[in-house]
Amino acid sequence: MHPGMEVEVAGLVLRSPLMVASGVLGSSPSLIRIIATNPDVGAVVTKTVTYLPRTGYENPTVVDLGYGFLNAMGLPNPGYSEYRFELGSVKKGLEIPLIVSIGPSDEDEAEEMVEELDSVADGFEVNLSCPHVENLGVEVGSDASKASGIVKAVRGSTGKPVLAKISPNVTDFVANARNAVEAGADAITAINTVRGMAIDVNAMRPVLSNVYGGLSGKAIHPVAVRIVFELYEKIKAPIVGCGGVYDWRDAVELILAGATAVQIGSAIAHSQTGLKVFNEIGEGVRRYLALKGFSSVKQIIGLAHSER
Amino acid sequence: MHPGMEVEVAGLVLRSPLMVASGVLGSSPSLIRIIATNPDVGAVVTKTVTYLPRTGYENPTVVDLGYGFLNAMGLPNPGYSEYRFELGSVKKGLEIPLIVSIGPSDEDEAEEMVEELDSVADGFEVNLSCPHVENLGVEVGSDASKASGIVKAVRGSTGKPVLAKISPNVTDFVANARNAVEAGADAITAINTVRGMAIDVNAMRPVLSNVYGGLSGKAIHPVAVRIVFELYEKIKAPIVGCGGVYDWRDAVELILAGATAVQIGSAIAHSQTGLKVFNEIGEGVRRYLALKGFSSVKQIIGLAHSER
Amino acid sequence: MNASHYYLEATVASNISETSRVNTLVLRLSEELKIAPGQFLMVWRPGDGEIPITPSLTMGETLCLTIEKVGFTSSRLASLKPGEKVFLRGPYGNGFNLSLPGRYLLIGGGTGAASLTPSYLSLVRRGVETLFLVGARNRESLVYVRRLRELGAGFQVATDDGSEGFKGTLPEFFMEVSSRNRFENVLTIGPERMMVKIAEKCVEQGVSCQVSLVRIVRCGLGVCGSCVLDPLGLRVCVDGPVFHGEKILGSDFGRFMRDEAGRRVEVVQ
Amino acid sequence: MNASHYYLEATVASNISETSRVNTLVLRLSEELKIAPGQFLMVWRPGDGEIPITPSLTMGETLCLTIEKVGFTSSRLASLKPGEKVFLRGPYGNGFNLSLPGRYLLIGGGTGAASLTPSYLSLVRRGVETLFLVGARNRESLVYVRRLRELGAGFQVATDDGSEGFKGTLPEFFMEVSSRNRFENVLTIGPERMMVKIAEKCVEQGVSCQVSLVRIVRCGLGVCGSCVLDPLGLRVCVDGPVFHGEKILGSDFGRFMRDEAGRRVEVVQ
Ligand SMILES: Cc1cc2nc3c(=O)[nH]c(=O)nc-3n(C[C@H](O)[C@H](O)[C@H](O)COP(=O)(O)OP(=O)(O)OC[C@H]3O[C@@H](n4cnc5c(N)ncnc54)[C@H](O)[C@@H]3O)c2cc1C
Ligand SMILES: Cc1cc2nc3c(=O)[nH]c(=O)nc-3n(C[C@H](O)[C@H](O)[C@H](O)COP(=O)(O)OP(=O)(O)OC[C@H]3O[C@@H](n4cnc5c(N)ncnc54)[C@H](O)[C@@H]3O)c2cc1C
Ligand SMILES: Cc1cc2nc3c(=O)[nH]c(=O)nc-3n(C[C@H](O)[C@H](O)[C@H](O)COP(=O)(O)O)c2cc1C
Ligand SMILES: Cc1cc2nc3c(=O)[nH]c(=O)nc-3n(C[C@H](O)[C@H](O)[C@H](O)COP(=O)(O)O)c2cc1C
Ligand code: FES
Ligand code: FES
Repeated sequence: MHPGMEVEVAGLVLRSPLMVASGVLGSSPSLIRIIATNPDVGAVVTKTVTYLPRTGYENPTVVDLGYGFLNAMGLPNPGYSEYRFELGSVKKGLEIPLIVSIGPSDEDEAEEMVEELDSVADGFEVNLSCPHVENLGVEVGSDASKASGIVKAVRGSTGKPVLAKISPNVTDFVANARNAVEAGADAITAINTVRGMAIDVNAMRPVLSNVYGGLSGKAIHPVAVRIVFELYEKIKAPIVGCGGVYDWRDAVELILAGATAVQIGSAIAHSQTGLKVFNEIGEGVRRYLALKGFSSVKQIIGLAHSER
Repeated sequence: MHPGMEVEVAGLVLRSPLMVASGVLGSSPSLIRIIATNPDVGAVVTKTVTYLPRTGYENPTVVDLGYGFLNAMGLPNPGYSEYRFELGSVKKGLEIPLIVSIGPSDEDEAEEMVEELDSVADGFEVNLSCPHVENLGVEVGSDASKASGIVKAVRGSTGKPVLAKISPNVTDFVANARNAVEAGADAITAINTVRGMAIDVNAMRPVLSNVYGGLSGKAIHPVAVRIVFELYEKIKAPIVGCGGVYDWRDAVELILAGATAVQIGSAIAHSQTGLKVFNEIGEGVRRYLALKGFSSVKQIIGLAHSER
Repeated sequence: MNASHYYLEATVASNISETSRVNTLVLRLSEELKIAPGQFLMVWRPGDGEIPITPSLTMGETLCLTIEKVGFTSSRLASLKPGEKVFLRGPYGNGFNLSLPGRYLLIGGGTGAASLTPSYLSLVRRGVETLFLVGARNRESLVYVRRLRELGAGFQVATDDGSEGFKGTLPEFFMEVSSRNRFENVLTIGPERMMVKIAEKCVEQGVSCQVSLVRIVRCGLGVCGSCVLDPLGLRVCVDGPVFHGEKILGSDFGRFMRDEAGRRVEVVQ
Repeated sequence: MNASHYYLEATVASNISETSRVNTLVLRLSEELKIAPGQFLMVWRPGDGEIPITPSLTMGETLCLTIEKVGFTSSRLASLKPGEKVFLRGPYGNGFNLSLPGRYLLIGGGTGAASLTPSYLSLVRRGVETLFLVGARNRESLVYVRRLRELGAGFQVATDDGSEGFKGTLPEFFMEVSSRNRFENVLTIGPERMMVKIAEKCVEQGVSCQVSLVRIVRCGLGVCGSCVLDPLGLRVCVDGPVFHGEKILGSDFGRFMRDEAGRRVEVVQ
């Protein structure tokens, strides 16, 4: 639709570099169908599904900080097999790639889930980085051999592109990303949320029922830019940038840092216009490219690195 | 002045739990003298001094994000011996404790610096956590044996309280804090800045001349609350909270999380009223204590932990 | 980017038992709260959870919440004693549009009678012709009628078993009433199966109908997606909870909802 | 919390050599910039550094920067060619107060003549009686006089060696001029030793005097403290760069500043 916006990530051709980030809006199948009609959305990443259904944590699960959200949803999801069934109902006629986010806790789960989900997925994002669920997410991600095993199992069970989503809450995120790439990930999604928490001064208690949660939104944008920038210099795989993209500048910043595509989460809820934020950002990126004399967004990937 | 505001950190009696964070306003001696006349300031932490003078990095060194700052100053300072001379000129008549922040790169430097500075300092804060200076800061802080050696050297060279300032940019900050306490630190200051960066979309280049910098301000407040909260449960030493305190709620949040005192940095520049932000926060804390029926700020330290 | 970070503290002034399953908390707020009729609040008790509630009365620093004990959190809240605290965030969502021209018929089933009261009072205060129907299974299950009487509200009652007022369901009573009088607007809160019947009848009759929907509300902020109404992709917490009946008829409204795990389950009430 | 995150892009339209050490960049801005006379900008060239500059002309999307080559960054900037880009953030600090009553005497030494021009033009445009003195060591070192002539400005020149205009320093010329005419306001930008002399004379004569100070500006935002004027603890970047002479006389003004490492060093010019 907008030829200059096309990018390719790990073999997936995207009509726009902008994706919906995992878990935001929960990506119910009907929402996926609606979102997919937006020409400025290049792909949808589903919410993370686990092997068994999870009801998630008790409320409160989200805190609005204005400049970001704190969340500890606890990965509520109907479990991979019911979700596969639901995704099946939207897959047909979907014009954009559907990337299924999975949160297996071991290799066996990973294998079984991916084999089952393969028929409805155009790609997988392995969530190695949820900061608030035990035995999943960060725990998995920072245990290098476990993370490696899971990514290998996913890789072995599908021919489709595999993204590994990494955490910013570790000393050496480069090692984690490298580890995932060596295990077979085609691309790295960076970043998941940053660990944080909020205390209500009247209640004198942590707000989130899980006490700790993950910080997303504007607040973490500089952290995301930095991690994408460093990964671009240190790993070979393409990078999908994520974290605090609220306007076209934020998106361009991540792309200049080295991201091939960009995911958007919190901004959907924080912007006054909801999903139209994709169009605002898309238009902004196009205006920017035109102004700077580029014909394709591909030309600016990683450009902040070159000595010009 | 305000009896309910008095706290004690590692043997230092503070008339207010609010301190000036290291490096903000550079803490020139004349500023220290001016700041010390503010009844809502309980202590001043100086900018970090190193063994040798440092001119710091080239401009740009700071980015204003609105919800925080990114900085990579590069620890500019005149070196410990010239600074000692300057501090000597303000020390007399200072009504509040002067905590000298030091950034030694090894044990020998630590020993020499502390012995020299001991006559002008009421306490030391060892900067184990500057995220953007090689051989100092985070590099030192995440090398456990080096950090331990430096803290031990400081401990061995002074009878005054020693605070160790830790970084949020590590997987296991609890281990780092514990390590510092075992090496002799009387208290932990948490946190220093979070690693981040900014790219200018017009210049298409990283803004900071050092490329990477440290994120401070509102954006990192939830990260600080979380780290203070966890440290309070896992280490025995008192904690000085720091990160994104802009109003009394932010300060109370850190105290409820477990901080005995609170440092304020970015807010001084981001508030319209400059140093008056200390008075606004102080008054807010007092109003809060009165409303909730407490007679001393000491009564609310760590209160968010108790099951009530 | 309007931060809703802070909870408002509220103290229970009294707890009124409406029925064996429903209580009304009269709360004293620490500051005034501006909330439009039909908007909701998230009501939190640390340790006990947090749930969405549409207030049944708002007057300066007094706020009433009428709560049915359906599970853990609602039961804990409904059992609070005077002096205990709750913490409120909000208001959230879109309330009822009360400025459409014409007469209004309000239909409240169960706690819906309570939740509709602020709308009723607002309409009456503005001199809009308004009739209020409240219903329940039986006399003992009627909610908020004492308070409505205290407020001097003109309302009519229906009970399934005829133990008070009209004998029959609210949709039946609605048909009865609307065969005699014409109302340009219907507002309804109650069991979803009841609301869908009313909404269908309204569409048939060309009457504007606004319903207030219940889904699992977690964030209340439009970010988590747990409250989505399929296949429309509407979020009850920000696009609702009040919807125009004709906009959502034919969707999962009255038929399916999602449980806490996001599984699609049948609407049972 | 007003984010200054974004730099404005500017393209060099032309580069005018003023003297062997001073150039004026005429910039075309990508958008209009609102800046009051005496406020400054941070001027960045990636790789070359960033320095504070008080513009010498602002007209819609045209901006002039008159830059003396004193070190690496200033020399790079002063040597830019048409078509090259610079990036601007700001405006920062407090400009001159031009609404004080009475006549104005402006005294610009070196590049100060350029930096005072927007103030001069603003005063003249408002019909305020204004005299502009510009000075330098000799005729060859005079900055911006061609541009001032183009602008039709009424100004008088002093050179230390008398190669043009009054023979003597600007403080001497100031005494000369003020012995004949009375001015209620003096504005000055130039070498600090010159400014301190003028400020002292103004205080003696009871004349209001505003000076624009130079210190090491890093953040420009009031957070890093590198620009502090001791012992007053004033930050040049946010509390200045313009100060009333009487407020800072007796401080380090004219005597000491801090170098990049924060060492206290003597003011040499
Ligand atoms: C906008 C809105 C306004 C409401 N107003 C009122 C009111 O005025 N009075 C009243 O009694 N009830 C009201 N409800 C319903 C009330 O929120 C639920 O009954 C309550 O959340 C149940 O929680 P629980 O923990 O007690 O029950 P649980 O044991 O957790 O669950 C019981 C059932 O309640 C529903 N439920 C659970 N959690 C939620 C949740 N977070 N959001 C919505 N439904 C949930 C589910 O169907 C669940 O199966 C409202 C709901 C919404 C969405
Ligand atoms: C508010 C303000 C307005 C100014 N306006 C002008 C102007 O219109 N025209 C002009 O030619 N100059 C102006 N200057 C001075 C100019 O900023 C310095 O000459 C320039 O920064 C020197 O940088 P450099 O890298 O070229 O020199 P360096 O080699 O880095 O240093 C040379 C000397 O310049 C000074 N200096 C260095 N860096 C800075 C800095 N960041 N801020 C201030 N001084 C510094 C120091 O005294 C240093 O010893 C202004 C300064 C300030 C504070
Ligand atoms: C409410 C909420 C739920 C989320 N759920 C998931 C999830 O299920 N899986 C996942 O990988 N990331 C999840 N995330 C993280 C986002 O995908 C994203 O990494 C993060 O929010 C940063 O992007 P943003 O700043 O654009 O929101 C969630 C974030 C939010 C706010
Ligand atoms: C401009 C600037 C300079 C800083 N310099 C130092 C320093 O020299 N030593 C240090 O330990 N921390 C330094 N910090 C970090 C602060 O002390 C503090 O840990 C951090 O800014 C978080 O607090 P805040 O959000 O209140 O600013 C600096 C921060 C800023 C913004
Ligand atoms: S409750 Fe989270 S989107 Fe509605
Ligand atoms: S330059 Fe940083 S405070 Fe002035």
